[in-house]
Amino acid sequence: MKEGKEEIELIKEGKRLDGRGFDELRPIKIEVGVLKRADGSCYFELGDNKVIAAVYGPREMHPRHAQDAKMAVVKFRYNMAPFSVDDRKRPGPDRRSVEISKVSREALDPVIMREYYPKTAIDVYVEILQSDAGTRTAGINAASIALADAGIPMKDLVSSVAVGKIDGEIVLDLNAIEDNHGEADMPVAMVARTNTITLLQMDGRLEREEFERGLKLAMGACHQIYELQRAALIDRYSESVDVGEGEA
Amino acid sequence: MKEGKEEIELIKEGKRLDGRGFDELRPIKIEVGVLKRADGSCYFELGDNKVIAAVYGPREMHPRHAQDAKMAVVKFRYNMAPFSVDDRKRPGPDRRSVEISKVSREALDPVIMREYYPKTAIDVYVEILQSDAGTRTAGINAASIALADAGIPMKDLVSSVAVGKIDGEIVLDLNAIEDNHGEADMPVAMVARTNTITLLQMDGRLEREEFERGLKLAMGACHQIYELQRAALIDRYSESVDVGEGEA
Amino acid sequence: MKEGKEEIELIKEGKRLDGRGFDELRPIKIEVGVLKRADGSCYFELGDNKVIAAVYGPREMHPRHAQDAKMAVVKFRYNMAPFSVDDRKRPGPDRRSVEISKVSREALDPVIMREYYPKTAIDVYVEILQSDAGTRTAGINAASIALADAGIPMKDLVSSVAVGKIDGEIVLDLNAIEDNHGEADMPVAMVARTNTITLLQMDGRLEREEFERGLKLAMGACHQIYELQRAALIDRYSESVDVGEGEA
Amino acid sequence: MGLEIVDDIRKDYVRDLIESGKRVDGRGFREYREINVEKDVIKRAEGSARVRIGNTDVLVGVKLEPGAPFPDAPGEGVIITNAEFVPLASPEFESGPPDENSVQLARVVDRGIRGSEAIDLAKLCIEEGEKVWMVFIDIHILDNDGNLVDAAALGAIASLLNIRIPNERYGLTGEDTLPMRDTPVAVTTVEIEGNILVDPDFNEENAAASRLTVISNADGTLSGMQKSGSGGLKEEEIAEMVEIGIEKGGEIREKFL
Amino acid sequence: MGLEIVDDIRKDYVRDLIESGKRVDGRGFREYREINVEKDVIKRAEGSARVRIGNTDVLVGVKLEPGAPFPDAPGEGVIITNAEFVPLASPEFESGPPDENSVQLARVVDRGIRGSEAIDLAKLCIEEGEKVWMVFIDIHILDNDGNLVDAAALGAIASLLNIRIPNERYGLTGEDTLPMRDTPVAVTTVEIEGNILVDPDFNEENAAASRLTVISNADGTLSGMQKSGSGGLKEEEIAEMVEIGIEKGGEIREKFL
Amino acid sequence: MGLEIVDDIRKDYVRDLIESGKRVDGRGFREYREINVEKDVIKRAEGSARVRIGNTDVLVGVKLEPGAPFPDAPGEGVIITNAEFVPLASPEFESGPPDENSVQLARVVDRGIRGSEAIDLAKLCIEEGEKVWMVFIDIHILDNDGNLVDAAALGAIASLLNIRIPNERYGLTGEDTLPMRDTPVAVTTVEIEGNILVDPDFNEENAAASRLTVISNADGTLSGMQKSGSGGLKEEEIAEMVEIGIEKGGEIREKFL
Repeated sequence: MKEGKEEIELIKEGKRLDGRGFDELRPIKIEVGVLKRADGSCYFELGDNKVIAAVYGPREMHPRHAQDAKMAVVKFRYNMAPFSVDDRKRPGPDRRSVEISKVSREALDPVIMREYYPKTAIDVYVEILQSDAGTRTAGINAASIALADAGIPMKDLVSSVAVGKIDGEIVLDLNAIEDNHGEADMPVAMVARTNTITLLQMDGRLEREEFERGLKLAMGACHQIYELQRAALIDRYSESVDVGEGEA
Repeated sequence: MKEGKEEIELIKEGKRLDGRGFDELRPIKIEVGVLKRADGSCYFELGDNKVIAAVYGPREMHPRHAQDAKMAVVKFRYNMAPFSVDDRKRPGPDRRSVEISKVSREALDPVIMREYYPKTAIDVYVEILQSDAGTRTAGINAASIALADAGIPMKDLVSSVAVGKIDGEIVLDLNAIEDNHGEADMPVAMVARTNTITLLQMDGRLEREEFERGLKLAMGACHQIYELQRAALIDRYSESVDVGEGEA
Repeated sequence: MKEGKEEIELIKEGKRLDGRGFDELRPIKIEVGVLKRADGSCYFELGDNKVIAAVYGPREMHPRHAQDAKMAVVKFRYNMAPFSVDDRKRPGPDRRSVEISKVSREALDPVIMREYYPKTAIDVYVEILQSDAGTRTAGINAASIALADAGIPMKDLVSSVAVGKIDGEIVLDLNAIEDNHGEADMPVAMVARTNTITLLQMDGRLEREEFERGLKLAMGACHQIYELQRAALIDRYSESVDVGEGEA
Repeated sequence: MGLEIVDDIRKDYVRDLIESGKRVDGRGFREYREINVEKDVIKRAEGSARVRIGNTDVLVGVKLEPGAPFPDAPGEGVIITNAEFVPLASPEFESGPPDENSVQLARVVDRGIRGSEAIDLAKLCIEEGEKVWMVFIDIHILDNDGNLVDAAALGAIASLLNIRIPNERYGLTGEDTLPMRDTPVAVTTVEIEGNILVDPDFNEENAAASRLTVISNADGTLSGMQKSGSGGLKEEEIAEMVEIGIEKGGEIREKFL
Repeated sequence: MGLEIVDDIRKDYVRDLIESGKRVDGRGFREYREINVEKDVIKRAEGSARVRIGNTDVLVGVKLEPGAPFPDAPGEGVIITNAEFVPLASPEFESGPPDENSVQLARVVDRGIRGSEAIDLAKLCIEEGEKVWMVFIDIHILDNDGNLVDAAALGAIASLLNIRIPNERYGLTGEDTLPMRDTPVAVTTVEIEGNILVDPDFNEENAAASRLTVISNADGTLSGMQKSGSGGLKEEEIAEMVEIGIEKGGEIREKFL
Repeated sequence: MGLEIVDDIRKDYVRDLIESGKRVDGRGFREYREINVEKDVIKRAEGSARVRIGNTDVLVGVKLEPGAPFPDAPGEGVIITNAEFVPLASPEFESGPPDENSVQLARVVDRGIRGSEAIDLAKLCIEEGEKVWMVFIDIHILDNDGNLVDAAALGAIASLLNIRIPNERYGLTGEDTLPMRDTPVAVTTVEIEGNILVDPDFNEENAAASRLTVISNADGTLSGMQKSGSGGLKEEEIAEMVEIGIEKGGEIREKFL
């Protein structure tokens, strides 16, 4: 979406540069319970994105004056490893990660039974180990599974994916080159069972009709991801789940 | 007061560059109660200075170990908006604003009946929206009115103005060009009714006799400002008070 | 130990550049109780190193959740004055001082009867006023005396010195030029009475045999320093103790 | 704790009224509070605007300074948007570095301007690869009675529409004005008890579980969107919010820009 | 308080077992947990390795970027080692700037590499006095079950052994690989009740008063050492720890590097 | 709480004594404690001085390094004054970034030197617009028994009077000394129960409501003034304080500079 960058043809003969169709997800790989110290954890690959989520809690909330007497406080920390991107990222939070942490937390809040654990904290940590656009959606998918793995009572899982516009077309799940040279990007998170949208951001420029079409595309893909998330949880303690036609 | 800067003639035919006499204030405009959320507030213009002050409290003091068991703690935060000066100011406190906040608080402390509200905090916030030299004096004048507007019991108002030396003359209320090319600057705050000085700083170089003359000039002008402050408070809930021959 | 630096001959005719033999300490000067506000203090010179240590406590531990119910918490802050080194050091902690503070605290912990003062803090502050390599060892020596001066119950004093390798030889107590152009540096701290090592770091490259020889050399010198520390404490309230053939 | 109870009572009151079809201040669900835009209020800024929406009061100042371009866009100016939630504006705001709410506000306003390509960044190039104009958009909140984002976004675009490029001040030559290519307007709605309300005030924001900001352009396209709050939204609620966003955005653009 | 008691009971249990010659997980005193090294796991990094020692899991990524040399070494590249103890990895870790433990970890790993002169820094010079390669070694802890330093040091040297110099990315020419001159390996032992144990797990680290990390090279020389913990060590204990360090270091080097 | 009561008792004791015309340590109201100035105490600094006033102990070091001038004064050196209230010096001091008291101290000392134009900044220009000497005046408090500002200001001017410009160290040529044009001296008085006392010790500072620092020059002119504390002062009290400032400043200058 950046102006002034060289133009790149992102769609050739009806296919995207990585060979995907317009409504096709990148390969997804899920492993549940990958960390020992965390109460719940999940490793999630989405194409070249590699993210890991851990959940701690419910546990004592510090500082005490930040406790909520009626429900657990969910804290969410999205963090990129310095080596996860082409130009080394300086360690520590920046404005982008502060915003992503906020909207990701708000994407998960609606399904967590926070009222079961007043005065406590539920800490959700997402580490981006390798990035290729779509890290926040991968992080929300991973975090949702890690919450379940930690035994936190939830109404349902949250599933997330982005749609975007490249070379004038609305397509699913942008990778980095598409994100850098495309016209719009729109991450969405959804509670699949009720079709409730819990994250919605849009960046770039879209016609109203394109927006509506994109939202429907994302909602459909969230249903696909939801099935993979469920399958991975069912397989917990056995082995990892490989999905998609890629080499992931 | 800066060495090595080009010399500028600041006085021509007995008048200052903006047409003022040596003992003349810039135009002053005062509006009381301009903010809804604050407990008390005041907008204050002094020539091209535009400042706004808000008061919150007495309210609970955090952190608790900073409470004073015998009286309210007054906190004062002087802050410049990034766009208030020619070269954009980076947001956040710098050493200058830390010092101004300290001396401004100490200028107001003597009149606030702090012993009425032990263990509480009274927060005074001054925002400089547009700066033209004299912002700390304008801020103290505004804060003093905002404290009264918030209903904080006070012995009296505090009034403040600077004097300085330009082209060898002691003059009242320097503006930015006078401050940058002058020889000395001396902000003063005073409780008018008792002629008690509560702020006194001096920067630059002055003969002892000049200092004494300057102090008297400032004290006289504080009386003028005091009358305007009182008038603005009396008119509270009606309309704003315009003063001075400028276009302010 | 830095690669790529010009080679300098550090040993000439069996003597080091400052005339010392291989197993010779720099001149040491100790003054006890040099500060009024601190509960205990010590000024320590080791060649051109000038350091001062102060101890406060046992006193209330803040924040409360960091208290240890069974023993005092020792805090150690190693800090270099901006003017203590050739290139001005920016004020505030850096990674080097954070590490030195940690290992110095752990060098002293074993001798402090921490269980006598549960829930309290014992603060040890070391300021490096002038630096010439070996500041951490000088700081530990000073801190150990300051703790005794503060009346903190201790099993024994801790004594500290570095050994290193220059021009292929294992030598005692490197100065700055030796440290910059040498091959290895190894600071050691020890409880002299029991020959217990409480600090051991090594930097550079050493044969195993050289390491063992160096450790023995350091341990011997710690005994020498221990005697000076004891003498200085015995002379407390009288005058300072000058040692060594230097001009210190 | 006492304060929490008051807060709950206030939320319940807002919600009960809305269920009966009313808002506390008597407005219709699709009605803004009174909007007031004062332009060029700060002499020291190259552009500025003070926007009041009801009691919400936001001052935006834009400064231009020469600086180095980003390596991957050597011929383009740089936009830096920053929001300060100074504690003067609200008892909820605290001194200190920007928290997540002020970061979000600044980033949403920033994305609206970038997404619409309102500024032709190439026109802000002074010397390719070396020196470009840095456009600092500073959002200074004075009074927070809710819906800061619409006020801030309006203040930002109103400020940008009248930029004076300070060539002289930096010994440069060039055009003194900056032609703008679009006028993005943000419109925020909330969902409370199944109802969609535009321009929430402070109490309505607190009572709402979800909020959606929709940024739209002169031609009706969208150039930014942000859901916030710990609730969810249905597809048809989003559709209504987008519709309101485009409609109200058009009205505001016509009246104030 | 409750947690402290649990902690004490756990320490006592570990100590009692060790006094009777056993470790909680059944290992011998001079036995490592299972070590697993995966190389080149991060595409975006110029070198990377994920090292697992038992449940301890550490990811090291190395990035190279051009930068200015230090004034006192104008012809040499710069190594910058950093460790993040992200709160994901352990309930003991907290968000925020590096604490003393992560600073120590990074500095010990860094000194091991420098001390051994494993990297020929002169080969990282691009233009003397102007531009050299900055080698960022970032240690990212994923799961902390003790002995982070051995895992981190092994991850660092394993990453460095397969560096691809990103000349093309920065429009430079030159060799694409970095010949390494040595392979420092860190081996950590603890002293518990008079016994020396290698590769302490999390509970053993807590139960131990003193810990010693010994970094040794291919030729058996030492290139780094760090005692930590609030206890003391006898000369003969140190001698044993150094012996174990060199022996185990050799085994690890042979198997994984 | 217990400590607060002790503090109150100590203040009352100081005040009662003063009302009866005495100071705790027996000094006269216009009498300084013993002053001791040691010059050139730090080898690594280009100038330094340790000043003791009674038990108050302040070390000032001045370092010179080449740096870029400010754009609005391209031909002048830059003075940067910094004060560290290290926690070693006083139980009241805490680790961390400078608080308002250390900031005020540094700024008052700095203004005294600037106001008197003691340093000819033009002589610190190395290459106009490119490179000038940065003069770092670092004030390091060792023991705080009150009246830090007089000690710090005296330490600063004493250090500056014997600066060795480190041309050689930076491969530059030029004069090695810095001729000074004036010798500003700070004299601090407090008002306690209507009495004016010079050189307050720690307990007197606490007992006083108002404090005034007066900085005066060799010719009797004033080059800085700062009132602090939560009390007020009458015009005639200020006049007395200024008189004392000039008189005592002259005595100190003659004896120590």
